[in-house]
Amino acid sequence: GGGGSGGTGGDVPGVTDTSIVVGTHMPLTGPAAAGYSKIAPATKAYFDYVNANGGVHGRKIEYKVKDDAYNPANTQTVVRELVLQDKVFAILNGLGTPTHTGVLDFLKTNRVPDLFVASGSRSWNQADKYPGTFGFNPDYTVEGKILATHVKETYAGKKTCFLGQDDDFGRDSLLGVKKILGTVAAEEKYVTSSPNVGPQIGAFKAAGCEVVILATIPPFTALSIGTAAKIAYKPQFVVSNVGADPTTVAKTLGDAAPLMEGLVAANYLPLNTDESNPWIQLFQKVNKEHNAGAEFDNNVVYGMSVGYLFVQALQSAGKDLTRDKIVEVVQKNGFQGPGLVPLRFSAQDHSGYGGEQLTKIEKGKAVYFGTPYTTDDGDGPVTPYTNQPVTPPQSGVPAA
Amino acid sequence: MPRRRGWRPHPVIVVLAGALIVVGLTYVLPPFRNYQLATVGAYLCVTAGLTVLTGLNGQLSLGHGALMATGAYTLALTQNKFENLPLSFAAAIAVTTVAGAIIGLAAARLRGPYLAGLTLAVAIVVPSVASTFDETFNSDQGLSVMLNPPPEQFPMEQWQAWLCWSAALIVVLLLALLSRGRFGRDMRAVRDDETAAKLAGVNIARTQVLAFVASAACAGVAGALFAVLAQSVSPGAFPLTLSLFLLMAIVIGGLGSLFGALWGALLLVVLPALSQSVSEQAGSQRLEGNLALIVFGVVLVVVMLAAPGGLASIPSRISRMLRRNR
Amino acid sequence: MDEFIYLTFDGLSRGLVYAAFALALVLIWRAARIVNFAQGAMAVAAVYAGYSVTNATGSYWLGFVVALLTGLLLGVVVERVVMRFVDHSSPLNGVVVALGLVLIIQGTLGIIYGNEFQPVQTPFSRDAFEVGGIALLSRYDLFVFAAVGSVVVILTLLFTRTAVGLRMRAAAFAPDVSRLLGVSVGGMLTLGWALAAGVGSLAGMLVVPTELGVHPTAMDIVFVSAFAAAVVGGLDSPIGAVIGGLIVGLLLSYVSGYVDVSVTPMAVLALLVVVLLGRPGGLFSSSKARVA
Amino acid sequence: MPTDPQLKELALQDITVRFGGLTALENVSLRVPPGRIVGVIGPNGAGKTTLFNVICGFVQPTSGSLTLDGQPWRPRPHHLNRLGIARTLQGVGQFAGMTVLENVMVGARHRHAEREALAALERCGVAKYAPAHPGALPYAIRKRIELARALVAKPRILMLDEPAGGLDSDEIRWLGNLIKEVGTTVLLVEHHMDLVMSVCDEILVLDFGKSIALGTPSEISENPKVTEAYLGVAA
Amino acid sequence: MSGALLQVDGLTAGYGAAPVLHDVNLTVQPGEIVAVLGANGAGKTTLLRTLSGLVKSAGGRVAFDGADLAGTKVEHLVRRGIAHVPEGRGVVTELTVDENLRLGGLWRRDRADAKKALDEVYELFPSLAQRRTFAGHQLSGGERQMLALGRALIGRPKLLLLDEPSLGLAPKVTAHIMTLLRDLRERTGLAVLLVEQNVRSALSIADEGVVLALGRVVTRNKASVLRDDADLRHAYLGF
Ligand SMILES: Nc1ncnc2c1ncn2[C@@H]1O[C@H](COP(=O)(O)OP(=O)(O)OP(=O)(O)O)[C@@H](O)[C@H]1O
Ligand SMILES: Nc1ncnc2c1ncn2[C@@H]1O[C@H](COP(=O)(O)OP(=O)(O)OP(=O)(O)O)[C@@H](O)[C@H]1O
Ligand SMILES: [Mg+2]
Ligand SMILES: [Mg+2]
Repeated sequence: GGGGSGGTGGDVPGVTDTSIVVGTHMPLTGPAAAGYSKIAPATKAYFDYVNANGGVHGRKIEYKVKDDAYNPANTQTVVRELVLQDKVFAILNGLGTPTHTGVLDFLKTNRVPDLFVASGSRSWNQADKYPGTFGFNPDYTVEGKILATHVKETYAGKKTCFLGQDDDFGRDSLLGVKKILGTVAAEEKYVTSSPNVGPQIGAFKAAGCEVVILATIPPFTALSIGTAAKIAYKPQFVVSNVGADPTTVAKTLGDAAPLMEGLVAANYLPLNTDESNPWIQLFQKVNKEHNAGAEFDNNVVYGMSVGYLFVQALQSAGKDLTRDKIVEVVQKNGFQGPGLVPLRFSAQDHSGYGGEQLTKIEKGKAVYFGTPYTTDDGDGPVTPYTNQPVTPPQSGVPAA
Repeated sequence: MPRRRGWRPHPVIVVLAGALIVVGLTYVLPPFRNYQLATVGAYLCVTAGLTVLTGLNGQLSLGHGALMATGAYTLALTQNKFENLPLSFAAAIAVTTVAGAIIGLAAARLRGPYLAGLTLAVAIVVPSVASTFDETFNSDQGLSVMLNPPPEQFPMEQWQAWLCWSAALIVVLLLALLSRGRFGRDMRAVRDDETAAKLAGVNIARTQVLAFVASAACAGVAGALFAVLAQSVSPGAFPLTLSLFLLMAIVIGGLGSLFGALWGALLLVVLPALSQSVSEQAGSQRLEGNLALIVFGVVLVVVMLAAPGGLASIPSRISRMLRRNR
Repeated sequence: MDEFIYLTFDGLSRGLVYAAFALALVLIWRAARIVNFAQGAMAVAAVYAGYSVTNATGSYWLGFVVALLTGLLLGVVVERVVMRFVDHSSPLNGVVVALGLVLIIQGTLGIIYGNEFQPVQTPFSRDAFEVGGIALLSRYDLFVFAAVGSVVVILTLLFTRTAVGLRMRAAAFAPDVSRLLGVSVGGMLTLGWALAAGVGSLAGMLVVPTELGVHPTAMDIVFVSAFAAAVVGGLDSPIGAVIGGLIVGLLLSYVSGYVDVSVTPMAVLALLVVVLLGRPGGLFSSSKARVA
Repeated sequence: MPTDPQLKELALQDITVRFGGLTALENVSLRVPPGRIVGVIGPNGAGKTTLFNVICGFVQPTSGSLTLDGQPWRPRPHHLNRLGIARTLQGVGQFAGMTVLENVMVGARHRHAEREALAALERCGVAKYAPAHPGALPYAIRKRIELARALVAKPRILMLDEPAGGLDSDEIRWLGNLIKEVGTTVLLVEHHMDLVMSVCDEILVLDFGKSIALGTPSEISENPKVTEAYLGVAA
Repeated sequence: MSGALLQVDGLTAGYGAAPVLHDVNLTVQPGEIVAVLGANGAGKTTLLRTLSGLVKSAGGRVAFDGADLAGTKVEHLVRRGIAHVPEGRGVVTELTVDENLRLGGLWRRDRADAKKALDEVYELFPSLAQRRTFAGHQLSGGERQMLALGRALIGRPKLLLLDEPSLGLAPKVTAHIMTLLRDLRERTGLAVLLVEQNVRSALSIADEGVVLALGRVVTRNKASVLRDDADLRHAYLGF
């Protein structure tokens, strides 16, 4: 396949006068599918909504979702199938660090735009090496810095410990935490293949930790909270956005869901339970009309936000859509959408959202408190972000 | 009574014919099909080795995924250091051979489910090793492999298919020659009756270890090819299910037969794709992945019930049936 | 020292659930001479059935009973409808069919219940009793202990003391001879599968609440640990399965407590190598067969 | 009888074998001179097969020693073939997944395996089964294949454990001739008395693991202890 | 023929396409010992396996005690009174001697008599009594043979199908077994269909001899006639 550098729609893979084909890879089956399998359907639902409202520049968006079961080898195959066989215009929101890392080179060689990767790894931000790749989530270091800032201000002097997943997620997060706190009293890790955090939580209790920062995926958040309760240990948990979706965690906890009360986490998109938020109202409408009324959790909000951003990018790219064009407009940035903080996209910076706002669980629901913060993954300061969020357009479809 | 032995062309002839067919295919197939063809070739290396080990020598291995990972990581590390593909392949083979010898030495004492248990444990250590020595292996995220692009005139996918199939055909040829001769007889003798084999002068342990080593080397080649195909290696690409699927492939293909290994390799590539597309046509998001699983599973069960000797046994079954009716 | 005690009890309570699952593997090995790779998926299906009933009625115990019955029934169905027709001349054919069943069961459960973790209730509190500030066992652990203990005793008695047990073993080892002696081999196989699947679903009911919840693949990892446990103990021995389970549970706990959780798979491998090189048939293997 | 200087002399001294509480062999000594045909008889469970197992290295004697050509010797099963010792099993130990020809070829440890194997099958009168699989063949045919696999190695010492089992009278006569003609040392365990008496130069009688008699066939058949323990009055 | 215990008419059977047995006719009267003789591969084992249902018959009729055996499951034969001691490995080698023997009586309602029969077997074969707790695979070849035979007797069958019982047995034990069979016939009216390679000892106790060749019955006669008629012996039995 060749890169689409021509000017007219006919030469560009996946683009005709009436349609755009984009693809993604997601875990739909297997243990990693929990939670994540709802994202792509939500994105697709938003596209269907846009399509029903006339599409983008007269083109309907077709979203091809391939299951890779979170196995990088499968990702290789399905992404090649999408690019070589299905001739997609771009890969959108491919999910997972180990899975997506493997296809970066292939996508670059074939000059396929690789937009809004669904993971907070810093790997997506390599504008020189992978000019077509862009992130979406705030990276884990940024998040670590923000969570640690809160810990430093609110729980000053308390013993703070850290439990992280044994990969980029845990490592980058710890990096951010340490940038602010210097050190932590105890650090532990877990692997997803061993669903038991008894020894780790036991160690925290023994060390007398009062605050525990978790860089965990939702099942392990639940497991950590549950295990702590089991041994009558009640620290303040501060949890990464990745593992803090209350709906998902509460489900895993079952009867023990009240244990989540008071849990601190962070987010950068509107919360699914905030029904007064106009974005949530829009997404709920889309969910009802085009997603068969799937359970409305933060994964759905996430998926639709990705869809919204992609449509924004398509709108700005204009009628003569090419692959180079879309990369160009994403770099130009200036997108205003559901996010509470701005996207960082520029010619040098390909990372996604640049900050988060803290949440606390009250009466089973997460609520925002304080102001959003932004920062970078280096040694830059953590600064409050005070601009007011925008509201969605009347039509629910971003304007050109 | 005349000696009735099925006419078998010499392996060299079969392999040459195979090479011609593959080269022809690479020119007519579109890029993605070429990539799939390359994947079949890579899988063939490991299924051929495994079918010799399990089918001819009777040793069950659930750990070949881990041996593939060994080959893949060795290739990645060597390649990133020296950027010399032949050297990297040699290193991958050498290291997996050693790994195979070590596992084989332990395996030679074990039988049936105990061997399965040990090799299963081997299969699951890959992520553990990768994250314990994360300086070298970079944990879950794995390594990317530095590769020079192929010469301009050849599309990437075609080049990949050639590479994989050259390796596969060499592997198959060597295995065919190996299992035709005395070593092949010894392996089967060990599989069928150890006591009688010993009395006939067969060194059981040596035969078993050698079989394991040969098979491991093949897995190493396959792993190295996977690393080249993906331009990256990570533990997630070598999960336990890979090892289980390899076993499944050789049984469904026809245990102990190199043609069976080919069928198995084909299935490993075609069946997931086929079940995905069948279920995609059936609609509904939630069903998507799950329906594919069901289709996959049903095919396995049905083939196993209908052709217990595997796909490779079907032609001879049919001919036997025809002969009987005559 | 505190940590040691804590880790020991943590390991014991996990080891017990591995033991329960290993028992199911041993049972089917004794009854049919196959390692049932579909055991985990079958158990998960039974747990889902129990989960649905518990959710609908609010009664844990009703769900518990339904899960066990579903397990038994599933065992019967799998044996009668599929396994019976498998050509067992190669032992791997059964393994492959079992793997196919895993996919079918997981796919079906995914369609019915979705690929999400669902919480499962426990009948007793999982809060551990503390002695001197160290958390020991919870009520739930004691329940698991009692359940696994009784299953071991019942199974051991069944196999060594009863006529049915003798028939089952004979049928597994020498089907033709057993039939000549009036043993209904088909019936014994069905019974073996039913019992094994029943014990498997019991194990599932016990394991799942201690894990992340029920999910189509919830038992995959447990299967690996339980298989290791059964192999360490010796596949022919119910007691071996329990001891093996406890050893694996303790090992995992100590290694993740004192070393690092990511090395636990290597520790399991090392355990298997050490045990099997010493005793190639597991710790509780019976006497060596004469070769000639 | 011409004695090939290469023929090995096998000797056992005071071999005792215990399995747990059971003594399978007790202080059994035996010298097998080159070229001789030595029979080993005795009631069921007397230890005949165990004696073979000791010579083949399948069973380690609890005490006692073995010598080969006067050298102390610790047998290992897979070395036997190279040392020129071949043995058949009491039952049939065949490679079910291989053809009859291949079965025999496994025993041929030298170059022209196929030719040698066919010759051995020919000699045992079963060459026509070469392409068949042994599983479905009648028991007697399988015993003969077993014999062919032992002969193909051109052994110096041939150890036969109940080779006549399942053979009919014609075949037993044929077997007797074969044993007499092979021209190697033969150790023969057999319950078929006519065969034993007609071919053996010397017979060892075991009872409950003890050697109760050693002598020529005529000495043995007249020995009352042997009649009492083994042959039975009615025989 | 009425009153026959076992009546076989036109039995044809085999393993694949080509039958091994062709049109075999045979009767066994209550209390009669019938020897089935014939060269290797004649189909003797196949005959017994077909009678007990381990091999499917392709034609013909088998009646036992007046009732057709067609459709009777293998595992129900012992209940009807037929015990088959198969050729070669009839012992469940993973079970102990005692378990093997008990297995032979499990189907019986009369527990007390089963227990009694078990003790009788131990009395009959003292070497088994000494090895009660031995696993089957530890036994010598002859001990296994005794075990298989003893186990069949525990069911107190009316008809015993014996496949080469003397294989691997010491002459004394063979003689012992032959005497035993005659004894049982006298005492209990046991009928025996005896497949033997050891023609002489078989004919010494049999009432009637049936010679199979290539799957067909080639001659059928009183045992004494076969024993004494040298021509017949030469023609069919090779001695
Ligand atoms: N590996 C073993 N473990 C335990 N007992 C054994 C073993 N091998 C042999 N025995 C016992 O040793 C005794 C002698 O056995 P062996 O097989 O040598 O007898 P044999 O003389 O060959 O008898 P047969 O003529 O019946 O074959 C038997 O009682 C047998 O049970
Ligand atoms: N399982 C089988 N499959 C195919 N053919 C078989 C099978 N078993 C036996 N046969 C064939 O059936 C024929 C008769 O065999 P059978 O075992 O009944 O003979 P037999 O008279 O008992 O011989 P023997 O005296 O050697 O025991 C033989 O030609 C044999 O090859
Ligand atoms: Mg013997
Ligand atoms: Mg026979």
